[in-house]
Order: sequence, then structure tokens, then C-alpha cells
Amino acid sequence: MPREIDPTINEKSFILDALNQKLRIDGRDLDSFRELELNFGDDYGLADVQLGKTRVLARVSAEVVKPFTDRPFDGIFTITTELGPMASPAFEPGRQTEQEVLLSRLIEKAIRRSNALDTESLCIVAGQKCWQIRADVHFLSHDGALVDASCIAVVAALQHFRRPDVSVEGEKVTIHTMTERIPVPLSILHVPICVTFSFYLDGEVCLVDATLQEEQLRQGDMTITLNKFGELCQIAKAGGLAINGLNLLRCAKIALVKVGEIAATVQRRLEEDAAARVRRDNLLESKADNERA
Amino acid sequence: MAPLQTSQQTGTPLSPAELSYLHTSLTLTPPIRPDSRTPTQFRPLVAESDILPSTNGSARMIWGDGGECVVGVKAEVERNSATSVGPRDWIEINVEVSGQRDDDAFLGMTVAESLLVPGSGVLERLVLGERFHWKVFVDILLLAPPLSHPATLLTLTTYLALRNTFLPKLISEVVEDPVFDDDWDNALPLYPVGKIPPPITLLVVNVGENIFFDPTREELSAGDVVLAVSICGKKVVGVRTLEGGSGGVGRAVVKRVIKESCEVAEEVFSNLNSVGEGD
Amino acid sequence: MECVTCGATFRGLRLCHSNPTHDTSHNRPSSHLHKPSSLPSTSHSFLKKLENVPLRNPLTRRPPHRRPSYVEHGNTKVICSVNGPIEPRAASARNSERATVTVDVCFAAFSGTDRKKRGKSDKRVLEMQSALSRTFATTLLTTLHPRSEVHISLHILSQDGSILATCVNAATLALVDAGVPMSDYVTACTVASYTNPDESGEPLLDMSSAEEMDLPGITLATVGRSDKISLLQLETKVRLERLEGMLAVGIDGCGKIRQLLDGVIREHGNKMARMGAL
Amino acid sequence: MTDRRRINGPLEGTIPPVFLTSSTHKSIIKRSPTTLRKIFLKTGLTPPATGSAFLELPTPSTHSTPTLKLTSSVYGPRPLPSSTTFSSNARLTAELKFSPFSTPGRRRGYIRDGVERDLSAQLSIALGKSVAVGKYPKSAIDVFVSVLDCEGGLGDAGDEAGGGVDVGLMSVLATAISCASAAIADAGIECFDLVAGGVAGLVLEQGGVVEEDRVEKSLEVGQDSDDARRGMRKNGKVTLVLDPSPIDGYIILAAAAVGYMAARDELTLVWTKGSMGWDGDSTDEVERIVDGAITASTGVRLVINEAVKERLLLGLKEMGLIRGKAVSGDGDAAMS
Amino acid sequence: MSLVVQVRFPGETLPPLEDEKKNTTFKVGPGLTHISPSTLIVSRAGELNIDQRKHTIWMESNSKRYVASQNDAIIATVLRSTADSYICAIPSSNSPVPSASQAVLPHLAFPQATKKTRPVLHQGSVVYARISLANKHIDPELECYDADSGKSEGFGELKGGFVFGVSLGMARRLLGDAKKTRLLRVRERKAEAGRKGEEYQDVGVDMSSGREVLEELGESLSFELAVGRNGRIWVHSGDPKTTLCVMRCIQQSEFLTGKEQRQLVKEALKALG
Repeated sequence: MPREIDPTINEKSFILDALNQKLRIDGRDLDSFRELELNFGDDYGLADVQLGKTRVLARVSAEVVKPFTDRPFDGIFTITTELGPMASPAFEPGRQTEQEVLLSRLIEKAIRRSNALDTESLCIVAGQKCWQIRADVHFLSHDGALVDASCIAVVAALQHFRRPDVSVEGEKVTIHTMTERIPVPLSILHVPICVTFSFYLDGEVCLVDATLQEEQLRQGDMTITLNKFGELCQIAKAGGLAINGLNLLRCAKIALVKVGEIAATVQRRLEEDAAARVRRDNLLESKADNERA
Repeated sequence: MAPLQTSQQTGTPLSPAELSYLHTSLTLTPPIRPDSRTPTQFRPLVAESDILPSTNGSARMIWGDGGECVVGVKAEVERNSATSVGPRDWIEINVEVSGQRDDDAFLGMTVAESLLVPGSGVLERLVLGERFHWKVFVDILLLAPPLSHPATLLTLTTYLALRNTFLPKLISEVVEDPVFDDDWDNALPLYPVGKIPPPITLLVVNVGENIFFDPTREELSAGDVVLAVSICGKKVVGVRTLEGGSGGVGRAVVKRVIKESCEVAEEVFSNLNSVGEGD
Repeated sequence: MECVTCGATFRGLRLCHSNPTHDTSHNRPSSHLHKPSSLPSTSHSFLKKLENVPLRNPLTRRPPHRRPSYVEHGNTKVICSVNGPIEPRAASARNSERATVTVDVCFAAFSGTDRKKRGKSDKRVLEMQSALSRTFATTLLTTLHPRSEVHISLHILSQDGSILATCVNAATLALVDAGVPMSDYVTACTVASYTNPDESGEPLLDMSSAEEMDLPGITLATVGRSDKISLLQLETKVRLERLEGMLAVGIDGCGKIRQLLDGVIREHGNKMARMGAL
Repeated sequence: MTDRRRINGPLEGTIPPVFLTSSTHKSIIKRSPTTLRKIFLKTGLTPPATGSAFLELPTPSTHSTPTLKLTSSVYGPRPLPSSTTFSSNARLTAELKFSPFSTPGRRRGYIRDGVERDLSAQLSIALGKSVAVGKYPKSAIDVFVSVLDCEGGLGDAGDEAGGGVDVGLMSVLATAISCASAAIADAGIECFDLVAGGVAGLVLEQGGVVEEDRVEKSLEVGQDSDDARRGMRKNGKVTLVLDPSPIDGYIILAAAAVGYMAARDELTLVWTKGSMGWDGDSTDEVERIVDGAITASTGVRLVINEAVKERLLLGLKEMGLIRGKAVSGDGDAAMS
Repeated sequence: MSLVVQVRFPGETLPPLEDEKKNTTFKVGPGLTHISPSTLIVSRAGELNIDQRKHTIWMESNSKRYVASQNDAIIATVLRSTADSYICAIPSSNSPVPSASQAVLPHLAFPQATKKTRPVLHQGSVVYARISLANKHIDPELECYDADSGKSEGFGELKGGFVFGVSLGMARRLLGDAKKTRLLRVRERKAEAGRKGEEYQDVGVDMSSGREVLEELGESLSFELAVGRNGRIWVHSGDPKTTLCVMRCIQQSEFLTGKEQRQLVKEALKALG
């Protein structure tokens, strides 16, 4: 069975020594993220997030289903995650580990329970038909900060996604194909972003966006989810090192800054992608014209 | 097997010398039990009822040896369905032993069999008009499995919980959808006084010529046969053989066990019924 | 058992070591928040009558291990028993440097308004278990018992909000009683952020389930006198500015609970000492 | 959680044809209350097992007769796995399983449910007390019983809604005990005595003989059967029926299954259902019904003896220890 | 001038070897399968190397997974101690989560070790060791002394410092293995140039040893360094900043030519101040 090897004594003491001098192995500042690379697929709703060596892919898809009987006016939104051996040899396929459960719970709380997606807008015919939006998160490479990366991937994919347009006439529901009518974006109420803090040296040092090696050595961690309006969506500090209340508040303030930066990057990439799409469509059109001529 | 685990997982088995000593002292006339009880004496226990506000009836019992059992009874309104296999499904019993994956089938079956014995009249009280009925869930939680077999503890707690189970009074007509009286003071008991009470199960072990009630784990392993006798009012409603003991038993002994059980049960019933009338 | 902090109050709180013997008092001042009236229990007249009737011989002493603790926060009732340090039951729980803390949380099927069986693999239960075990793993002096396991078993008999907080308090009580070495008490409470129509919000201590449904709130646990926060959970949307106020009230509340726990433990300890059990 | 190692059939879509047989037209075997059904028992049918047996009840007369069919195989004594602690006695485990096709209508899954676990536990109790476990230290004896057909229903699902106690499970357990006993004897494991299972029930009697027609009539009335029965309880007397079968159509007030060691006159298992005390004292009635079950098991014991003996003689003959045709027929035993 | 690198893929059959003399026997190295009488099939993708003088032929490729082979010096991590030996992990790849194979390091496999004087290693200690036994049926065995002299010769526990991973090819280059292939390649180029009647010119790549980074770093910084063939490198210096600088330079230099490597180091040193 492949197992994660614990860091060696040398690595442990070196990393902690370096942290004591405010140095990180990869040369970053204590409170800076690795370079965020965000790419979109050709199809709508595919976001590929790279945070250093961590790589997460999120795919959003939609289908028409019957709503839950207890919530006839709401659409359905699900997020699925699976930590497979693709991300790290330490993960086994099929078995749900505690890490995976916590991860999926966190993403669920950060995005779904904070109502980032307006589920009421997904309703087509009350109690009869609604959209089910499904976000599948695939972990391609694991080098720490899985929660942060997957949260970015999901919110980016949700914003990128376009669902087919629907028209309702009485009882008759028509779903228009993508070519027939311009597909419509989802109604996103706010964009939650997760920032995970790792605590070292009895709370003296707190890191943002820890790598896997740093995660293995941390004494405690806390994930704060915020949107750029300064609304807390979720805080999860499940045990670990006890932290002074003031330090916690400081972390929250750092998180707010980071969330602003990340949200801006996501927004910029979305705009760039949209512009590229327009260019491509124009190109295709002109080609088609040529052929006709 | 499941019942074996609950009774024997704690502690190591007795050595042959201990076993032989125990067997000898238990076969004496009069017998000597390791804790100097008389053959029909129970170990001390603390009981309380109606401890949980969100249940229709509940009880908690604590044995001297650390065993603790909580029973909660909840009733829900259910529509009579064609596919349902009949009123036997109207009472569902679940035994959950703390720290064990599966629920205990053997204990559950013992309770279910004696509870659903034909002619007890409980099922008739669950009918709500023509289309609905109560579905009663009896959830038995063994918080800390006692050092001995939990059957006695479990059924005594269940008895107490069921005796204190109340169902809201139906105020609608037979053909209508059920509507209930909001006042809990008007709620009807599931087991009214004067009707056949819920059953209890007594664990009896036989060693040679002697019969012991409420045996400890040690006594169980020294005995010949362990019987669980379920008694409802004055009637025997079920006998089962349990794991433990080392050999067969003559039919005369079975008869004696049952006879004495009936006598002891009467005393237990009166003691249990005094719970709740104390203050 | 009442403590007032910025107008925030605990519900009737009952902590005991083994057998509940006295009645619960509801000291909550009448507030604008109502308890759910749909609960059939609220009008149950004999709701709080508790009887201890020894059947035959009342003189009983439990074996020193496995003495459960019982904690009530209003209608939330939790029983906790601690087993350990013991030989690890699973090979994965064996660590050559420290004891591992394992937690089992079990929601009784009858604990909620509707009967519901929660499986062992329920994500919420797993999350609670992991949060509790990580909270206590750092507070217990686990290095004193290498290659062993401390098993905490929690049973939720009745749910009415603040479940995780009640579990933390029950586990602390049971751990102290079991004699597992720990650096300090871990105590927990919940705080809700309430906004008046005139925008003057004030945090409310100790949420019931109806309040949990409608108000954003945090669960937090602090470690002893240091007032450092070891567990913090927020699951509903709230303005960042409100966090500070909630934390302040919560830390204060945890301190109050610590005093209450301390009182119960001291009383129990004195009783034990009088009985000659120490 | 489904068993992923097996290739299960489609969840829905294939419904086995349900023929109108026992459920609507109960073929009632007219036999007197004290007559046992014919038993077919043959040992040594599973070559890889140390001992095995097959039991069929009753011996089928026509093609569609609902029967109770069981196979049992015994493995051991074999060494305990190294992970287990020392045991001075052999550890006997018994496992009873219903085949997916054993019950009519819906197919059973492979998941062990409460009924199977309960019956398995009782089976191991009944057998454990007869085997000389002290002779085989550090070893394990595993008994597997699989039920191939159970007389068109277990009867535990309450198909007699207002009726009495169901005996389906009891007769499954009793026959499983007998069958496993024969397999243990076939395996050559040392025993104190062979356990035979027997079932007896108390039914309402009218005029000395149990009239099948009347019982059927009350069943047809359906809803009123409960009242009818209660009414009858006042006038009718209760009679003891040996070896009742769920398809016989009795309304059984109480029933008992026993595991009985005939040579030692000792019981290894007592299981009763239904409340006793219709006819006077509760204790007397328990005794009466248990005695009835013992009588039934004594009859079964004869069959076990015969089956084991024939197999034994066959073996001896093969080894050349005895000559001539000591074995008659094809080596199976039947009893009437 | 074109760089002709002979890249071959698994399954390809090699053309018959051009041989100067008849009847010479070639030694077949890793990555090739020999089917008698004289067919060679590639079993690992990579660059084909033929040494006509030593009569050897092998495939050169870079990978992340280390397979133990005798006499390799490696850096291993102690997992636990048993009655007479330490169980070690030989980590190999430089992916975020290193995979590892297990090896046995006997307690007495240290210079002048007796039962009483053996060094005590704890879980997570790092050792520089030589593989004394590599066999596909059992776990490899390690030794912490030189086979010839019996002295430590640098083997033993590595205290302090930092351990990081590089690719196996990089580790081999740092250990100077590249020299062999480099010489081969230069010889080939010269021969080819001679055939075409041109003058041979070094384009800078051929003569790169692949370890200029170390040479350059060693000139201005003082640090200790151990390279394991399993792709782990241990660096130690008095100052974490220096250690980190060395680490980053090595990690970044993998795909750089000699000149670029020197440039990289110079810039890093400037940043370090």
C-alpha cells in the first residue's frame, strides 16, 4: 500500500528553522499565494486551476430533473469530489478517507450552503422540472491547499458555465440547443473564496497556501471562506493548535485581502476567455462566409 | 456470533480452576453466588423514565456493573399501504450496541418476538381510522455494554419506556385524515393500565440442580444452559436458548426454570411499576 | 446556573458525572425567540420529572473506568463515556510516539423531532468526530501514553442546538473524570449574531435549534485559562465585522462554562474523597 | 452497499414468473396431527467438505409440492488462523444462509440480514453443546447450512396477518439442526450425542380432529379470522400438532422448536413463540409443547441414524471391511 | 549543425550493429532486450548509446522512480528499528509526494560498529548509504561504510541540512555520469564531421558536464552536499538562506546548458547578497 512518508527529521527542523526566520522553502512571503494559473476549456464550465504544483479541474454540467418534493421551487446543485491516486499515490481509489470527507464538507459549506448559486433561478416548472447543476471536482496533482484550489476551480467553472436556454409555454417546456439560442449564464449571487491558514511554532507563524510538505508539518489549520463584499461564508478550525482570538481576527483580515486578489484574477481570466471566444466565433463566421462564397 | 460478542468481549475467559470453583459453589445446596445474592435476587440498578422530551416515551437504566441502556420510543403516522406486510411492521425494534458496527440481531429478535406475540392487543391500539396507523419505533441504545449479558437490562428498560409511552389522542373521524389533540395531558398510553402489559425477558442460568436469575458473566460461563424467558403478564410468551453454558439440560429443568421465572417476573413487574410513582 | 454576558444567557445547563439527580431549571429570560412549538415535548407535562428508583439495593459503585458524563444544554442532552488509555483496537490507531484520540459520535435515532437513523458514514457525523478528536488530541498530554488509544464515545440523546459545543463539554468532563492527563479544560459554546430591526446587533449566547435555523452563529471552544481558540466553526453567512463581537462573547461564555465544569468536578472530587475513593 | 465482487442482475426489470401455486391453492397434506412428514436425508454429497448432508422435507410426491431443502457442509477440525488467541476448545461456528432463490417472489440479496444472523446464532448454540469441543484444542469447526427452498415462504413476513405464530423459521431451524448434525456425524467429529431438531405447535381443535376445511374457511373469511379465532378460543380446545408446516394452514397459537439429544435425554436448544397458558397453567403448556417437539425430534433422529449408518456401511464396504450387500437401495434413508 | 539524438521507443528492433571487427561481443545494458542470436529490442524509451571501444550498448533515459542496484550511493530515510536492523525507505521521485521502496540497514553496517557502539538512528533520520545487496526477490540491503576501506568515507547519518528531490537523470549528472555519454557523443560528432569533411565545432551543449551549477556555487558559497542516486540531495550550510539558494539553483538548472547554469548561479548569488 503506498503511504505518505512523513517528512524526515532534517526537513522538519530545517523548515521550522527557516519559518522562524520568516523564510519559506519556495521563497514566498509567509502570506502570499503561489502563482495562480486559471485556464478554461473549449466547452463552457471547465476550469483548470494550478496553484504551484497543485492542479485541480472542475467541470460543471447541467441536466433537467424533477426537483425534490420538499423544495419544489428550487433547482438542485451538487458538488462531487474524489481524491484518487491521480493526485497522489497516497490516495487509494474507492475508499472514502477522513481527509476526503472533510474536504468535500468544506467545499460544500463554502459554496453550496453559502448560496453562491441561486438555486431558485434553476426552477423551470415548479415541482415538475428544474435544472440540476453538478460540479465535478477532479484532483490532478496534490501539493497542498486542495481546498483553496478546488474552491477557486468550482466558482470559476460556475461563472464560466452557460446552460441552454429554456422557454416555457403553459405546460410545454422547450430546451433550446446552444446554436438555436445563446446559452445563458448561471445566476451567481456571490463568489466565495477559501483561504487556508497553517499555524506553526505555537501560533507565532501563520502561513497562507501551504505546500504539501508544509501541511504535513503544521500544528493547526483554519479555513476561512469569504467573498469580496466582506461576508464570511464559513470558518472551519477543527481542533489543532489553539490560537489567540486576536490572531484569528488578523487572519480574517489577511483573508479578505487575498480573496479580493483572487476574485480579481478569476474575473480577469473570465473576461479574457470571453474576449477570446468572441474573436474565435468571428473567425469561424468569416470562414463560413468564405466557404459559401 | 453477535450475542457472544456483547457478553464475552469484555474480560478474559475464566481459567479451568476458577470455573471449577465457581461450578462447585453454585451447585451447593443452598448455592453460594460470587456476589452473595440469593438465586432469585437481581443486581442493584438505577432507573428513570421520561428523560427525553422529543420522544413519546423513554427510559434509562444503569446497572451496578457499568451497563447503561437508554430506550426511546417514537411514533409516526403512516399510511396503510397495500405492499406493507401487515401490522407486524407497525412496531420496529432496533438495538444498537455502542462501539459495535452491526445492530444486535439476536437481542432485537428476542424483544420483537415477545412484543409482537399474537393477542397482546397492542397492534389494535395503533390503528388510526381506515387509512392510517401509528408506526412505533423502539430504539434501544446500549451505551456501555454491561459485563454480563445485556438481555435483562435491555428488556427491563424497554418495558419501562413502553409503559411510559403516550400517543396523542385522535380527535378526527375514522374516514378522515388523522388530526390529534394538542394537549399532552389527554394523550393515551400505549399500554393502558389493566390491559396486557409489555413483556419482559428474564435471563436464567441453570447449574446442576440450581437456577439463578440475573446471572453475571462468570455464572453464565459456569452454567449448563442459559435460557431467556419472556413473560407478559402471567403468560410465558417465548423461550430462547442463549450462548453460554456447557451442555444440554433435562426437560424437568426447563419446566422448573419456567415455573420460577413466572414467580420472579411478578415481583419484577411490581417493582418496575413502582418506578415513577415514587415521587 | 445563570451567567449574564452582554445580555447573553445560557439555557438551563446541567452537568453531572453519572446520575442526574436534580431537576433542570430553565433560566432563560423571555426573549423574542421562541422555542419550536411543533415539538410535542414542549407541552409534555411530566417532561422534567426525573426519578431515581433503585430497584433492590441502592448501594452501588461503578467500576472506575467507563463512568459516563452527562451534559444538558437546555434540551440538548449528551452522554459521553471515555475509555482509555487502552490498547489500540485498530492497528491504524497505534502511534509509537503518542496516544491517538478516537471519537465515536452517535445520534440516537429518537434524538430529533422526526425519527431518523444516521449512519456511521454520515458526512456530518464524520466531520464532528474529526473535529472533536483533533481538538482533544492537542489538549490531552498524549505523549505520556504512547502506543495507546483514548476512546471517547458520545451519544446524543436529544438535539436542540449547540450539539458540537455540548459534545465538547461532555467529553471534557468525562476525560477529567477518567483521569486522562490534559493541559487544561476545553470548553465550548455557541454564539449567534442577532440584528435588531434598528441595526443594533448584539450577540446571543447558546443557540437553540430554532435559533440555529434562523441566525448566523459560531461554535467555538477555548482551552482553559489561556482563552485560546482551539475550535471555531461558522456555517452561515455573516458580515466579517461581526466576528469580533461574537468571538468576544464566545470566549467569555466558554470561560463561564469552564467555571461551571470546574465546580461540578470539584464537588464530585470532594464527594469521592469523602467516600474514601481517592 | 451491494456486493461489488458479484455480478448482480439488473436491479429492476426482470421479474421471475410467479405461478399460481401454493398461495392461492393450498395443497393441504392430510396427515394426522401426530404424523411427521417424510424426510429424505443423504450424507456425503459435497466431496470437498469434511462432512456434508442434504435434507428434503417432505419427500416430494408430485412435481409442484413445496418442499424444504437444505444442504449442510462441515469443514474441520482445522487449525485456527494464527491471528487468533489460544483456545483450549475447538471453536464451532455455524452459518445459515438462504439462497437468493429460496423464497418465492422477490429474490433475496446476498446481504446477511437479522433473520439469518439470528438463526445462525441459534444453530451454533444447538450444535455446540453436542460436539466434544474439548477434544480439538486450537482448532475451528465450521458448519455451513444453505437453505435451497423453503416451502414457498418463510412465513415470517406475516402472510397470515391476523393469524397466529408462524412456524416457518422454526421448521427451517429444526431441519437445519438435523441436517447439520448428520453432516457432523458424516465428518467423523467426536460428539457426545447427535442433536435432532423438532417442532411442535398448539392449534385450535374442534371435535377431536383438526379439520383442515374449517381452518381454511376461517382463512378465507380473512379479516374476521382474528375475531373468529378469538371466539373459537373460548369454545375450542387446543391440540398439539407435531411438525407443523406453514403450508398446512393451521392457525398456530404457540410453537416450540427444540434441539434434542435423544440418547442423553437432554435439550440443547429451546425456542418457543406465542403466548402460552390458553389451557390452564402457562408452565404446563410450555411443558406440553416442548414434549411434543421432543417427540418430533426423536422421530427425526431415527432418520439421521439410518442415513449415517448407510453411508458408514457403504464406506466400510468400499474399504473391503465387510462383504455382501449390507446396503439396500441407493443409500438414502426415508421414513414414513 | 543538427543535433542527431537517436531516440528509440519500446518495441523497436535495432538495426544490426555496425562493427569494425567481426566477432566482438557487446555488453547489453539497461533498456534493451536481447533475443538470440543477434536481435536487440528496445524496452525503454530513450536515447541509444553505443560505446564501440568498450563494446557496450544501452538506453539512456531519465525517470523518477529509482530501482535499487548494487553499489549505488543513495540517501535513505529511517522508518523504524527492528531487533537487528533499521528499516529504511528509499524515496525516489521529486513529485510532491515521494514514492518509496523499502530497504534494510543492519545495525552493524556502520564503520567499527558493535552492538554497544552502533549509532542510534531515530524515525525520520536521513542516512547516506551504499546499496550492498540488490536482488529482485528481497528488499535491498544497505551499508554505511566503504566496501574496500571499511571506513565511513562520508557514509552515515546526515545531520541537519535539508533534503530535496531531483530527477534521477539530474542526480546522475551531478554525480558526474554525464561525462561518459558526453565523451561518446563528442567522439561520434567528430567521426561524423570527419566523414563529411567538415571541421568539428562544439556548440556548447556537447561539452556541458551538467554540473556547472555545483562548480559555480562551490566557488562562492560554503556548503556540504550529498547526492543520492535515488534522486535525493542533501544540502547543509550554516545559514538557511544559503541552503535554500543552493537548493533552488540545483532544481532550476535541470534543463539549462552549462553557460546558462553559470548565469543562473550568478544571479542567485547577487540576490542573496
